[in-house]
Parts: sequence; structure tokens; C-alpha cells
Amino acid sequence: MNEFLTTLTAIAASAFSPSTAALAIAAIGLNIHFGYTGLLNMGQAGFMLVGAYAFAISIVAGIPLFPAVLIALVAAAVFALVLGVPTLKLRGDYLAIVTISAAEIVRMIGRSSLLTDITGGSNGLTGQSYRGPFTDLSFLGDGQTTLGPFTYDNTGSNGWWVRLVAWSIVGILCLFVFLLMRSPWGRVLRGIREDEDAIRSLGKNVYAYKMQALILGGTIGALGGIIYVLPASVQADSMGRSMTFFVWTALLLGGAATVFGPVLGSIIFFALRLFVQGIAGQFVPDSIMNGQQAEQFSWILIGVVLMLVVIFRPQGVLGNKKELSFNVN
Amino acid sequence: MTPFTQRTRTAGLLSSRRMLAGLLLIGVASLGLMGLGATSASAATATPTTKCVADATTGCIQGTIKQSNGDPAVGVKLTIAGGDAPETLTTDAAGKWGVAITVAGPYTVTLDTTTLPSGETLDPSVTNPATVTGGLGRNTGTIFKLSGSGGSSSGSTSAPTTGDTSAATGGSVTWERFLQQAASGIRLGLLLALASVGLSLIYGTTGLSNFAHGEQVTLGGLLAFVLANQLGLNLFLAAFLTVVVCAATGYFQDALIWKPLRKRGLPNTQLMIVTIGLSIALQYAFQFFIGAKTVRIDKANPVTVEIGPITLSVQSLWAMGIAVAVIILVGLFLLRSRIGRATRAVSDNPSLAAASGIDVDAIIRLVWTASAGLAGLAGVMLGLVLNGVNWQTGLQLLLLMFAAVTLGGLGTAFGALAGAMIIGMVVELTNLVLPGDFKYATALLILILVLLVRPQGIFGRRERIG
Amino acid sequence: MVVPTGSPAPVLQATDLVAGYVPGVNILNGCNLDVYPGELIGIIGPNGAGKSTLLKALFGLVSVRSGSVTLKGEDITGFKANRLVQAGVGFVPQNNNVFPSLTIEENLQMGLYLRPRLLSERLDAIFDLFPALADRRTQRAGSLSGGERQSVAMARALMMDPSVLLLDEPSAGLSPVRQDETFIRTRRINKTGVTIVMVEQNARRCLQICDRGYVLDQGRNAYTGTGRELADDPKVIELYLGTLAKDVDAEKDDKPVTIA
Amino acid sequence: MSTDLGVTPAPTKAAAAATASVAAVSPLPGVPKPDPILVVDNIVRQFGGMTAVNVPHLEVQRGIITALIGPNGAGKTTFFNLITGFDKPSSAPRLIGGPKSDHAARSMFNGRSVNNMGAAKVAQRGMVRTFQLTKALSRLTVLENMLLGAKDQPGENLFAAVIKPLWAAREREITAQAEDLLQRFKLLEKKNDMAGSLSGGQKKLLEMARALMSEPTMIMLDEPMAGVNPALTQSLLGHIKSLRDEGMTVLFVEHDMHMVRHISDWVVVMAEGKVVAEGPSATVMDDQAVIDAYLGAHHDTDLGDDSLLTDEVAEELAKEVELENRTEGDA
Amino acid sequence: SGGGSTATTTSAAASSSYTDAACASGASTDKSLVVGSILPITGSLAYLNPPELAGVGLAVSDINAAGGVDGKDACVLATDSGDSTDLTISTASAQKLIAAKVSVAIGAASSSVSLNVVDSFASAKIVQISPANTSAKLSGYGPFYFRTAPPDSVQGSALGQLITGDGNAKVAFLVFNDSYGTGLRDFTQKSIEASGGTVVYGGKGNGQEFPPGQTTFSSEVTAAKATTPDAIVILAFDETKSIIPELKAQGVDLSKVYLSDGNTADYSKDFEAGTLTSAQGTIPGAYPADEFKGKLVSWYKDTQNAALGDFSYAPEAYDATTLSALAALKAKSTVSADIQAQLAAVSGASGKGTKCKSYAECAPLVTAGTDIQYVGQSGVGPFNSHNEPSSAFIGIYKFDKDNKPVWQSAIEGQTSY
Ligand SMILES: Nc1ncnc2c1ncn2[C@@H]1O[C@H](COP(=O)(O)OP(=O)(O)OP(=O)(O)O)[C@@H](O)[C@H]1O
Ligand SMILES: Nc1ncnc2c1ncn2[C@@H]1O[C@H](COP(=O)(O)OP(=O)(O)OP(=O)(O)O)[C@@H](O)[C@H]1O
Ligand SMILES: [Mg+2]
Ligand SMILES: [Mg+2]
Repeated sequence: MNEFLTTLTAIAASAFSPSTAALAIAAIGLNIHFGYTGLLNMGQAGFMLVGAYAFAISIVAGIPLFPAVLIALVAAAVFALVLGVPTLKLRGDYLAIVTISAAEIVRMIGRSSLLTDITGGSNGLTGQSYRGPFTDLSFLGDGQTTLGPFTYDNTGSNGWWVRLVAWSIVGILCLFVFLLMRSPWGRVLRGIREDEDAIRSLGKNVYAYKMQALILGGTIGALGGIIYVLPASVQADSMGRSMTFFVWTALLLGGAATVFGPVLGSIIFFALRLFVQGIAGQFVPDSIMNGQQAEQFSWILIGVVLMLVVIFRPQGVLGNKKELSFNVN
Repeated sequence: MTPFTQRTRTAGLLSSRRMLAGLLLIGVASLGLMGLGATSASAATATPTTKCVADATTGCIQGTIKQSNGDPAVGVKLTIAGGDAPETLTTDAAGKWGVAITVAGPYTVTLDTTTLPSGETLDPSVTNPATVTGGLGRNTGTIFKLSGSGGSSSGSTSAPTTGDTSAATGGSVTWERFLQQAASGIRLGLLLALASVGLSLIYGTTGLSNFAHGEQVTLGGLLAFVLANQLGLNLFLAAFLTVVVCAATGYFQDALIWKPLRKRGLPNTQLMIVTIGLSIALQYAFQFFIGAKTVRIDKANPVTVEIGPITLSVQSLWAMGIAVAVIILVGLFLLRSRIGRATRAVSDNPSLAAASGIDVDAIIRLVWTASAGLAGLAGVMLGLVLNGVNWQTGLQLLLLMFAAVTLGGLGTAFGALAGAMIIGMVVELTNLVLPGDFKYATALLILILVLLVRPQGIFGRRERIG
Repeated sequence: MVVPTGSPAPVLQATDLVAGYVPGVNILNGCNLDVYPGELIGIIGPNGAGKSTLLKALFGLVSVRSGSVTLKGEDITGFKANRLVQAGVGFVPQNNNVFPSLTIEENLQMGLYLRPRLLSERLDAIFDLFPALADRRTQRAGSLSGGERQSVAMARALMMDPSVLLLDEPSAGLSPVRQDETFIRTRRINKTGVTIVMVEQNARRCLQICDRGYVLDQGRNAYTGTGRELADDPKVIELYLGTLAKDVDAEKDDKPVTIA
Repeated sequence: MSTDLGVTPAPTKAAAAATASVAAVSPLPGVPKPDPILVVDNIVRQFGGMTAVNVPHLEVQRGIITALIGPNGAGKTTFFNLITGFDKPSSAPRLIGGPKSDHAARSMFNGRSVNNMGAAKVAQRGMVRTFQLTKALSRLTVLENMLLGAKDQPGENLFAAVIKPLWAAREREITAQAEDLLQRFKLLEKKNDMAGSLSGGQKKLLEMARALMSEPTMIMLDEPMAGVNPALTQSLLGHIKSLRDEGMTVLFVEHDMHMVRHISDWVVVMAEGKVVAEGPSATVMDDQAVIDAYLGAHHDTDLGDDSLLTDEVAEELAKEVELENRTEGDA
Repeated sequence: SGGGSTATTTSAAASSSYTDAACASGASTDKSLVVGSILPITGSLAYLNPPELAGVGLAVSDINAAGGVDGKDACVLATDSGDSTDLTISTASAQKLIAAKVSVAIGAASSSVSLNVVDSFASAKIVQISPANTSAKLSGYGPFYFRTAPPDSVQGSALGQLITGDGNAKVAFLVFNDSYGTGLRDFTQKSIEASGGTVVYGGKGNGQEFPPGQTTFSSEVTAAKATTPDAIVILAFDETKSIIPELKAQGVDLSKVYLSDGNTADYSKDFEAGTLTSAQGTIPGAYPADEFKGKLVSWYKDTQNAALGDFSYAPEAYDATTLSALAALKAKSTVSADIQAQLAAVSGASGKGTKCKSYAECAPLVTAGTDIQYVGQSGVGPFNSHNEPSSAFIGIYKFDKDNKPVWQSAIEGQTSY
């Protein structure tokens, strides 16, 4: 029972951890891409990485916090632009491959030993080297605060401050997306998702809208990247393909083209992982599997559970099942 | 039994048996050769006369002098001064010299150039006498490089500067190197093509991007490991069984997962997430059952053949041959056969295909089975050619496979071949001109560039509007 | 010619069919259809009445929620489409009725998927019927014009040499000559003993050639009768046929337009 | 309702004016019109070796209904694609190796050049089209589909989008307009349904209504009534006419001759990519060549007649079709 | 608690059986030593977990056999560090260890992962001791970060000297592009160049490293071979298994191949006999640890029910655990912050401590208040001001005909920066 409580606490802790928020933010960005505009961006982690690098490198170079964030957003916007100019004319599946490739290229360049002086190469950049200006901003002061079962530093590297900021950003973004998507602008995006040519025939500049969506979602992704590295460190590999997959999974778990879907999806994604691990750890006796096997087994289960969730709730928790039926023409 | 009857009997056997025998023969022969090589190598490094072992109270100043052709330079005299007392040494049969010291500090090592083997001189870059800082509990040394030509031992003063002067591409770019790498490129391309055909087929028929395809490749390699290495089955038999089992996994996967999901009309994006889940589950299943280490299907060292300047292993040649044959067969099958046409029809318009009397589910089942089988075959051959498989071999190649498939135009078998060849070549040739670090990145960049010029892929076709 | 009801058993019969796409929404609400051997049945009705849904339900492409479909006395409700093709049922859908990335010839070959041995013979026959297609046999169907696609779709269905043929708006998008030809060909095929059910928005033409017609509205049979009866029924005219053709013809006869 | 369907309404003043505006034009292919809204030159499109469209010169008169007819595969849809920016003429001017400037494709719409212009821009200029194979925006509701058609929406700007008051008024306006049109197109009950769930004919209707939402200067309809119930067609034709009367130019492709005869002021006939005839509808449709090549001998006959089932008739029809093919064929 | 053996008993230990000392929930409340581990149970470095876990587990077992810490048995709370492609795993595990208020966190294996969690541990004032990190980035990162892995400078110089001492003037590197590979490469290169050798391939700043996850090595091998090196150094982990046959296939003399601690392992099951004969490698450690290995194997067999074939970083993990227990003993507290204060002392930082080799041997000394220097299995010296070993022994191994590394000698080196 005690064990179970520990698991529950851990799940709750991870549900509002900064990385969950970061994933949620990235998923909100992806939602604009895929959920609303239908852009198959398989490189959202690339946007996160660009944002994280630009942010961390700027701060290391001595640029103050807000300009550094701005630089990160601009960098992501430029990345989106560079990526979008040629690729937004491509058919969806091709866009997917191009974006996943571009993200991988960013990662490989970032971790290349040739750029060790700037990006830290395979070591990445340590959190200490860029976190300062952010923690300095905290008005929570030093010391620890306990809320329920959770005790964290008020400011610290991974404390209440970063949680507060991260989730505030999530909240603001949700509101922002809500406002955008109920507007005619959002309607055009959804129209593009359905049939570009039809929208073009109605006199809308599809290319410009797609670019706006790509840039908007990309910069939001970059924001996610910043949040992701604030309590940790910048590691090129950590924002690679698996991260993109996680963002996608979170989005579809929560429900694409819904405002809160990405957020809920991220929470569910991490909670599910911990839950399955906790359960598996508890119920698999040591005599059958050792620690390592049990851990691996729990990951097998996570894979399976993920499949099952999508299978039994394909539209996601918040999605509208009706919309699925017209997906195939 | 007379030789004659024997011959008639062999003629009746499957040709694969004969190939197998041939392969075995070559293997045995090369084993013998290698044994010879090994003994001679160990003979060369045998018993140095002076052996110094560094410990807390001793340090070693030591080195090996080699002639320009790599043979040890025997009988070269050196004087070591500093610390305790000057000492004169002669290199032993292995060209080694060494002295134990008990005091840390700078030592001067002087080589008596007159004792060098005839025709050898000190390389101009070497400082003679050389100063080394000896320390206790460590080895210290200096290299006296010899050159065969009559270069003077006079002038040079400074120690050699850092690193190699050649460009970031590393080493000299020679024709031999180019050809060798091009051959590796073709080999990688073909294997990649074989691995991606299934991906392309599944995409082509169902529109699904199967992110678990990499794991199907891994499965092939790991199964072959279990069968050939663990259970000791003959390699060909193991490969055959692997393909059969892998194909079966495709069959049951479709029966248990994909068909029911198709029935429920899940969109492809959702299915894609399901494949990601499957991929995760399979990856950890591999770790669970086989472990995270790299395993080798065939413990034996590769037996090589030289074709001009190119050295390739026999297994590579086999693998390339099989890959070409299989891809051509699959391609022709799709283009020419009735089932192949049905496959394309299903990919175009499943409900109309059903209305034409095609059993859509059966076709898709066939595609899954074939894809998994082909992936398994590719896994076996990749495992052999790349000298090992582990739980993430396929995963690491998946992006290259997607790139290949896309480059060739989504959903066509020959497109996958063409795309894979380009990707394979780019990957293996990148380090001729760019830092090798970027070899995958370059391949992906090429993909992006090609798509800019031909947005529909090399073999893809544009759609009509309206 | 109307086959007297009650004589031979219906070859295709739908009883109280309820079917739909989205759970909870029924598109067909108890639809009935009896098709006797050798009949040519026309189905007309407003847009969204459920005509295509009915054909799809007969052909097993829409899930039937209640009621039954029988073919030659055998219950075929829920059968997979390919089994029906085996049983001799042919179907030309309203939309997406060609394989766009296959060539014309391959499209036709798909029509004879189950009996590939007859291929060359049937192919010649069909190309005789559609000479335009013969010239372009290697063109991909996806690049064809709307009308050309329609011809390919029809030709594909004829390749199978079916005993029961379900046609969903075969004349849509065809030029007038080809429309006429299509209708007349349909009748000729019917006369060779093929049972045909056709949905048409070219209702007047359809009622001209069919033996019996059904008017569908909101997923139910609204009117049934011989083609002539329906074509002359003022209610049917007002609600479903319109008077345009008549008006125009009248107008043309009354006051021929002269060029100034 | 019967008023809508009954006898052909007496031609309105505007209608008469429209007819009159082209009355003096001689019925020759490529003839200049008194007040052309669209003028195209040297529009050529080749696919491989086949020339799908080759129109040296064509003018479309402002404020009338022009029908574009012709056999299947004549190049009508391709022509639409070319002038609306969805496809590029093979004869389009290019930086290198393009055609000489007087042979290069040119198109003027409403007095301004629309050469090489993207589809969206062309539409913004007021030339809005529909597609033969419908393009419904499946996962949007019918109403949303409609609203997308409307022009001048401040809310379609990313920066204004977040602030509702900036666009709420216009939104109300176009919603009313949309509901009005939906009513007319018998789609009002479906307004909150997903467009993907519409039937084939309903999608056609929606597409047409959506195009009308933008209140275009010129609307180009590609087989708008194929698959639409005849009774509904009839009432919609009335609507199209009234649009013309309000000044809209209509160019439409159609195979339904009754409809062409009923509403078009001018007819352009295409075959094998070329404009082979044009003129007032009655003139063109009584032209023996057009009848032979396009309408066929039976277009006025009752096909229920058993005498039509003889082999001779079949052969005759085959010949007619072949004639059409030859006109359309590869030359 | 295990009925294990002390380090003083002989290899008979291999026959006695161990039991797992996994922590019961709430172990932290009873003030026993809770050894948290954050090791790659899953992911691309998962093959490093068994030896490292065995090191930790065996150490705890030995500690408990010697009476535990202050009479209370120590226990292990094992968590997964995953790999650098999914840092959320290590983040969650770190939070779990922090929530459990462990006395020490042993890990991670990968420098990237350590960098991800190091700040969290530090801000929770929990000592983190990595048995395998060698990245320069982590050198002296903060007061709560320690490592027992020998710094690259020591091994690099030993390896470089080994290479040049054999008369190899032109050296090619095949280097895995992570902090382990590049860090070790940099120091090895430095040492080679100091002796007058040159690096012809794979040197610093050439971008010729191969990234993780690469599966094909033919072009690297061809390129390296084209520079006609006298020796080839492979600084990688498991990839080595694919690289060696590729070298063989391209006709490279494998007796001129040098390996390091990441890959000097028993390859008798992987390669044909004779493949690696005379190739050499370095592994930190003062002496051949056959007995220690035997104990690791049996601990792993008894508690994890699986065979242990690999020993990379097991000694370092063992030492990290033992050191923290000794520090706890000295601090008379199992609170991490208190342990942190004593770690340097028990490692012998004063330079005057009595040398002792195992917990059983050291514990009584500590209890008696004697200054000690723990000389463990990995041959590392006392912690310096960067919280990393100030010196280390590096063993030199040569492969025999069965592709097994055979201990030749050991040299001790000082950490330099
Ligand atoms: N992308 C293409 N590739 C090859 N041929 C094409 C392509 N697009 C159109 N065609 C050919 O060009 C010709 C003209 O086609 P188009 O669609 O313009 O005809 P249409 O007049 O609209 O006919 P319909 O009345 O049947 O709709 C046809 O023969 C068609 O096959
Ligand atoms: N895929 C679908 N999903 C949900 N509802 C659908 C779908 N297809 C059709 N419907 C609904 O079913 C009703 C009947 O559609 P159906 O296609 O059968 O009409 P129809 O009689 O063939 O009309 P038309 O003459 O326009 O082709 C329509 O009102 C539509 O709303
Ligand atoms: Mg219909
Ligand atoms: Mg057309």
C-alpha cells in the first residue's frame, strides 16, 4: 500500500514537473502544425533543440534573459522559414520526411565535435552555465516549500519557480490557441488541413498561412525546448527522434485539434509511463525477473499500453470521434 | 559409390547446397591462412630482452625503434642521461629499448645514428637527442622515427606539430579509397533497399508509415543470431528459418493488430502512433530477451576477396547478390504479376479494389507478410555485413530507410532501390569531402535537396488537380 | 417490360434495410427493394436521399444495422465485397471509381481480377466498345478527364461480365452522345439477361429506359412503379424530376431563336 | 415552389440586356466581344506529346452567362485550371527558353493581367472557380465551409484573429449571408454537419454555394449540376440567372444540354483542346457540326424506345462516339 | 542481508550465496544507508548496467557482511537512468531518489545523463558519485558531484605511452563521439604527440568521430586505413564488436590495435580465436581483479539470476559505494549532506591516512577514529579538490589467442588538467 502511495505521489509529481510542461508546450506547437493545419511535422524536437541551443548559447555569451528568449524564438522562426520556404509546397508525407531529416541534421550539427566550443559538442551545455539569469528572476526566494507530498526548492534548479513559470506559459498558450482557433484565421488553417486546393480556389494565400502556422508552432516548440532545458542541461540527443515521437504521442493521446488535448496528453503520457512501471515493478516477483528485466518488461508494457490507448481511443481523450470517420476519402 | 554416381546425385541437389559447400570451402581455407598469419604476428613481438615494469618506485623510459618498412630496428644504440646515471642500451630483437628509473625528472635520450640499420636514417622531424620527463609509476618514451631514404638527420629542431596536416576529411583521398568506399556504399545501398522495400510496400498499400519496421529488421538479425550462433544452425538454414519466422510475424501482426484496426477505420496518423508504441514494445522486448549488447550472428571473421583495389567479404558479396535478386523479383512481381497489380490497386482505392473482386484484406496480409519477411532477410544480411546486431540496429537505420523510400518516390519498389542506392553511396562517401561525423546528416541533406527539385521523389508522379 | 411480381423469385432483395455511417445516425430507414431476374431498375431521388448508401449497403460497403439483403435467395448481408463479385455482382461507385495510379489497361484488368484467363478476349471486346480508351491504354487513370474516368469505370465493370450490375450515376459527367450511348448500352446489356440496378440523377432518361423505378427520399421508398408511371406522375415530376427539360424543349419548339 | 418551377419566367430586363450585348457578335471562334471581362491568348497545355488545350484567343463577355461545352476530354477542365492559376500553360513565358513574347500565354481579367498568377491571387481578383471532382473540406462543418468562402475577413489576419471584437461584426454578416445561400441550396439543415458526411450531389451544391460566398466578379463552374437532382437544378438555375442579373459573369462547363439551352447567353464549344465554335446558345446547338460531334442524333429521342436496341443504332452510336473521339483524338 | 564474504576471504567467496539488498519502502526513515543507483537499466548503454549494478550490489553486500553501517544494513534503491535520447527517464528517477532521501546516488554512466540530473541532486543536497563519467565538463562541477572513474588524463597518458612505447609513430583513432570517447582521445593524443608521435586520423578537431547509433563503420575504417597508421586506437563501447571484424575484413593488422576501458573485454564469445592476438588495452585498476570478478559474477548470479560477462566500471561502482558507506560511518550519519563532508577524508585526501582495502578492513579503523585512505578495486587515489581521483592505476592488458585480455602490468598516473 505504502508502495502504491509512493507510486501515486511520483505520478503526481511527474504530472506537473517542468518536463511535462515542456512536452505540453511542444505539443501545443505541434497541434498548430498538425492538429489544425495538417502539416506533418515530424521534427518538432528540432525546433525545441534550436530554441534550447539559441537560448543557452545566448545566455552563455552574456546576453540577458529576455533578449535571449527572443533570440531563441527568432532562431526557431528562422529555422521554420528556412524549412518552410521549400517544403511547404511538398505533399504531406514528404514534408514529414524533410522535417524529421532537418531535425536530425540540427542534432548532428549540434553534437558535432567541430562545434564543441559553441554547442558543447556531445557533452552539451551544462545547466549551470545558462540557468542563472532565469533563477535570479525568481521572487520566491531561497529555501524549500512543501505542498502536500511535494517538497521542492523555492527557486533552485528544479524547484517551484521553474514549475510556476512553465505552467503559466502552458496556460497562456492554451488561451492563445483557443483565441486563435475560434477565429477565421484558425478556420482557414483547418480548411487547409482538409484541402489546400479548395482553399486556394477561395482566394486565400495557402502558402502564407502554412508558413504562419509553421513559424508559430515552431516558436512555441522552441519555447518548449527552453523550458525543457531550464532544470536540466542542453543535450542534443535528448531532443531527437524519440522526443518528436513523444510529442506526437502526447498530442494524439490528448486529442489533436483540441485546445487542452496536448496538455492533457503530456500529463497522461508521463503518468502512464510511471504508472505502468510502478505496477509492473510491484507485481513482477523478483524470482521471475531481476531488476533490469523488470524495468525492460515495464517498458514493453508501456509500448503495449500506448498502442492500446490509441486503439481504444483513437481520437484522443478530448477529441471528437466523428471527425475520424472522414479522414480517409 | 563411384564418383560418377556421386556427381549425378549432387547435380540433383538444390543449388543452394552447392553454394553452401563452396562457402564452407572458402571459409576453411581462409581459416588456415589466418592461423598462419596469427602465428607469424606473435612471433614478431616475442620476448623483449629488456622489460621494465613501472610501479610506485620505478618508472620506465622506453620505446621501440622501427625501420621505415615497419620491421624492428635491431641493435641500435641509445644513451640515456639524467637522473641516476647515464646508461647505454641496445634495441632488442623486437626493436625495443627501455630503462628503469627510480628518480623522476628530465632525461636525455641520444640515439647513435651510426648504429642504425643500413639505408635507414633518422627522420628529419625527430629531435636527437630527445628530452623526456620521466616519472615514477609511469612509462615515458620518445619516438625515433626512421626514414628509408637518405634524408639528413641534421636540421629539424622543434617537435612535430599537432596532428595531421591533411584536411578534415582525414587521410589522403586516393582512388583506391574512393573505390573501396564506393563499394561499401553500393553494399549499404543494396541492403538498405532490401530493408526499405517492405516499408515502401506497406506505405504504398495502406498509406501507413510503419515506425516499427526498423524493429522487424532487428528481429531478423537477432533471430539469426539465436539460430546460427546460439543454437549452432548452419547459416543458410538459420537465414531461411529467420525469414520464415519474420514473415510469420508480419502475418500475425496484420491478423491481430492491423486488420482489426483497419476495420475500425483508424486514420493513418493514429496508426502511426500505434506503430511507435509497437516499436517501443519491441525494442524493450529485444533488450529483455537478448540484452542490450551487440551480438554477432557469425563469430567467424569475414573471409575476403579482392576485386582490384576493393576488398569485400564473401558474405557481403552474397548479401549484395541476394539483395539485387530479391529486389528485382519484388519489383517485377509488383509491375507484372496479377497480385502485384492488385497491390497497387489496393493502395489506390481499397473499396474499389474490393468492388473488383480483390480480397483487400488478403492482399494487405500478403504485403505485411512479405514486408516482414524481407525486413527479416535484410536484418540477417545487415547483421552479417555490419558484423553485429543489437536491439537498436534497425531503429538506427530506420530514418535512412525512410529517406530512401521518400527519395525514390513513396510506394514504389524500384524507387526504394534507387533512393537507397543514393543514400548508401552518400553515407559511405561523405567522409571523402566532409567530416565523417556528418555522414548521416549529408544523406538527409541530399534527400531534402532532391525533394526540392523533384517534390514527388525520383519516381513519383504528380497528381492532377480538378 | 415489367416482370410480373410473384413469378420467379427476386434475384436481389433488400428488406427493411437500416444502415448508416456514423453510429447512431441511420441513413437508410427501412428501405425495400426487389429486383427480379433480367430487370432494369432505376433509383432516383433528391441529393442525400440515400441512393448511394443503398447501393453500398447492397454491396456490403456500408454496415447494415438491421434488415437483410439476399442474392438469389442467399442471405448476403455483411458479405465482403469481393465475395459478391465472385457471385457475379458488379458495382460502379459514384465517386472514386477508378484506380488513379494504374493505367487504363490495368484498370480494366482489375475488372477481370478473378478470371484472368479471359483477359485478352474480354479486353478486346471492351476496347471495341470504348475505342477512345484503346488509344490511351497506357495513360494513368488519375490524369483522365472527368468523363474519361467515367468511361473507364463503366468499362471496368463490364469487364467482369456480371449477372447483377449496380451502377451509381453512370452518366454523370459524360457528354450527351456518350450519355445516350451509355443508356442504350445499359439497356442492351440488360437485354442479354443481366440484371441492372442504376441510380441516376439524369432521372428522365433513367425512367425512360428502366423497367421499374424507385424514388427514394430520406432513406425510405417514396414511390415505386414502372418507369413510365413515375415519369408521368405529377407529384414525382414536381418533387424530383423538375420541368426544365420539358420547358426547354417546349421553348425551343415554340420560338426558335433567330440570329439578328 | 411551383412559381419557381413552372413556366420559364419572362426574361428580365437585365437578362434581355445580357442577350442583347452579344447579339451583334458574329458567331466565330475567338471573336472579339464588346465588353470582355476575360481575354486569353496563346493558352497551350501539353501533356507529354498530347496537346490538351490550344486556345489562341478567347474572350468572355462581361455580365452574361457563357457555357463551355465539348466532348469528354476536350480540355475544358484543363482550360479552367490554366486560367485560374491551378496549372501553368506550356506556353507560359519562362526566363530561359520560353516562347517568343507574341506567342507567350497571356490572360487579362477585368482589365488587368493575371499571367502566371497563383491560384489564390486569381481568386482574390474575383475569378472564383469550383471543381469537377468536388473538394469539400470534410472535417469542417457545412457552415464553416461556407464562411471560408467569404472575402474581406479581418479575422483571417493572424494578428487580428486573437481579438474577437475586430472581426465579430463581419462574422455575423457573413454567417447570415451563408445561411441564406444554404437555404437556397437546400443545405440549411445540414449546416452543423461535417461536410465530409454529405452525399455526392450535396458536396457539389456546397462547393457552388461556397464559391458564391465570395461574391465573385466572375464565377467559373465546372459541371456544377452533374449529380444534382433535376428539381433542385432547376431552382438553382433561377438563382444563377439572378446573379447574372446583378452583374456577375458566369462561365460554366456542362453536359446537360437542357440546362445550357435554358440559361446560357453564349456558348463556346471546345474539341480536342481548341475552340471550334461559339455563338448564342440556340445557334450553336442547332449547328449540325455540333450536333454530329457532340449532341448526337438521339439527344431528343426517348431512349425507352425498343427500336433503339438494334445493332444498327448501336453501330450508329458507336460511330457518333468515334466521331467525337476523332475530334478529340490525338491528331 | 547477504551472508556474503569480506574481501579478505579468498575466492571461496564465489561459492557462498548473496541476496539482493533492495530497499524496502520507507527505508530512509530508519536511518540506514540507502544507496540509490541511477544506472542505464534500459537504453543504448544498458549493457553497462549489469557490471555497474553488480559493483554497487556487491559493495552493499560486503558492507552488510561486515556489520553494516552503524549496525544497520545498507540497501540499494535501483533506478533507471535511460540514455541521453530520453532524459525524462533520468529526470524521473532522480526525483524518485530525491524523494526517497537516499544517502548517496551512484550514477550515471553517461555524462549526458549526469549533466541532466546533477543540478537536481545538488539542489536536494544529495551526493552523486558517478562510477563512469569522465567528461571534463563535470570536473569539479559542484560540491555534491563526485566520481570514481579515473580521469581521462591518467588513462589517456598511459594509453598514449603504451602506443608510442611500442614504436607507433602514426596513430589513427576510431572514436565514439560522446564525452567518453572524445575526452579520452584528447588526452591520449596529447600523450602521443608529447612522445613525438602523430595522429593521422580521428584527431581532435577533425570531426572524424562517429556518432552514437552509427551502424556502419566501413568508410571510417577505409579512411583510417588510407592514412597508413602504425596503430589504430578504438575508443568506443559496444561498437567495437562491429569495428574489429570490419578492420579484419579490410586487412588491418589487429595486433596493432589498442583499446581502452570501455572496450577491453573478453571477446572470446564474439570473435574467432586468434583475431585479437597481441592487441592491447588499458583498464584502470592496480592489479588483475580475477577474484573480485569472481565475486561480482556470483553476486550477479545469486541476486539477479543472470550471467555477468562484462566488468566495465564495476570496480568504480564498488568503490563509490564503499566510499560512501565509510563516509557515513565517519560522519555517523546517513544523511547525504553529512556523507558529502566526509567523502574526501575517507578517500585519503589528507595523504596521511592508513591504507585499507575493503569496508571490512576500513570500518573498524574509521570507528576507532583513525584517519584512513581507502584503496579500492579501481586503483584510484584520493579525491582532489575537483572531487575526482587525484591519481589512478592503469592496468595494461594484452589479448591472448582466445581474445581475452591478459593483465600485463599497471602504472600509476596523476590527474592533470
Ligand atoms: N495530368 C495529365 N496528364 C496527362 N493527360 C492529361 C492530364 N490532365 C488532363 N489530361 C488529358 O487532357 C485531356 C483534357 O482533359 P480535361 O480534363 O481538360 O477534359 P474535359 O474537357 O474537362 O473533359 P470532361 O468533360 O470529361 O471533364 C484529356 O484527354 C486528359 O486525358
Ligand atoms: N461517409 C459518410 N459519413 C457519414 N454520413 C454520410 C457519409 N456518406 C453519406 N452520408 C450521409 O448519408 C446521406 C445519404 O448519402 P448518399 O450518398 O447515399 O446520398 P445520395 O442519395 O446518393 O445522394 P446524391 O444524389 O447526392 O449522390 C447524406 O445525407 C449524407 O449526409
Ligand atoms: Mg449518390
Ligand atoms: Mg472536365
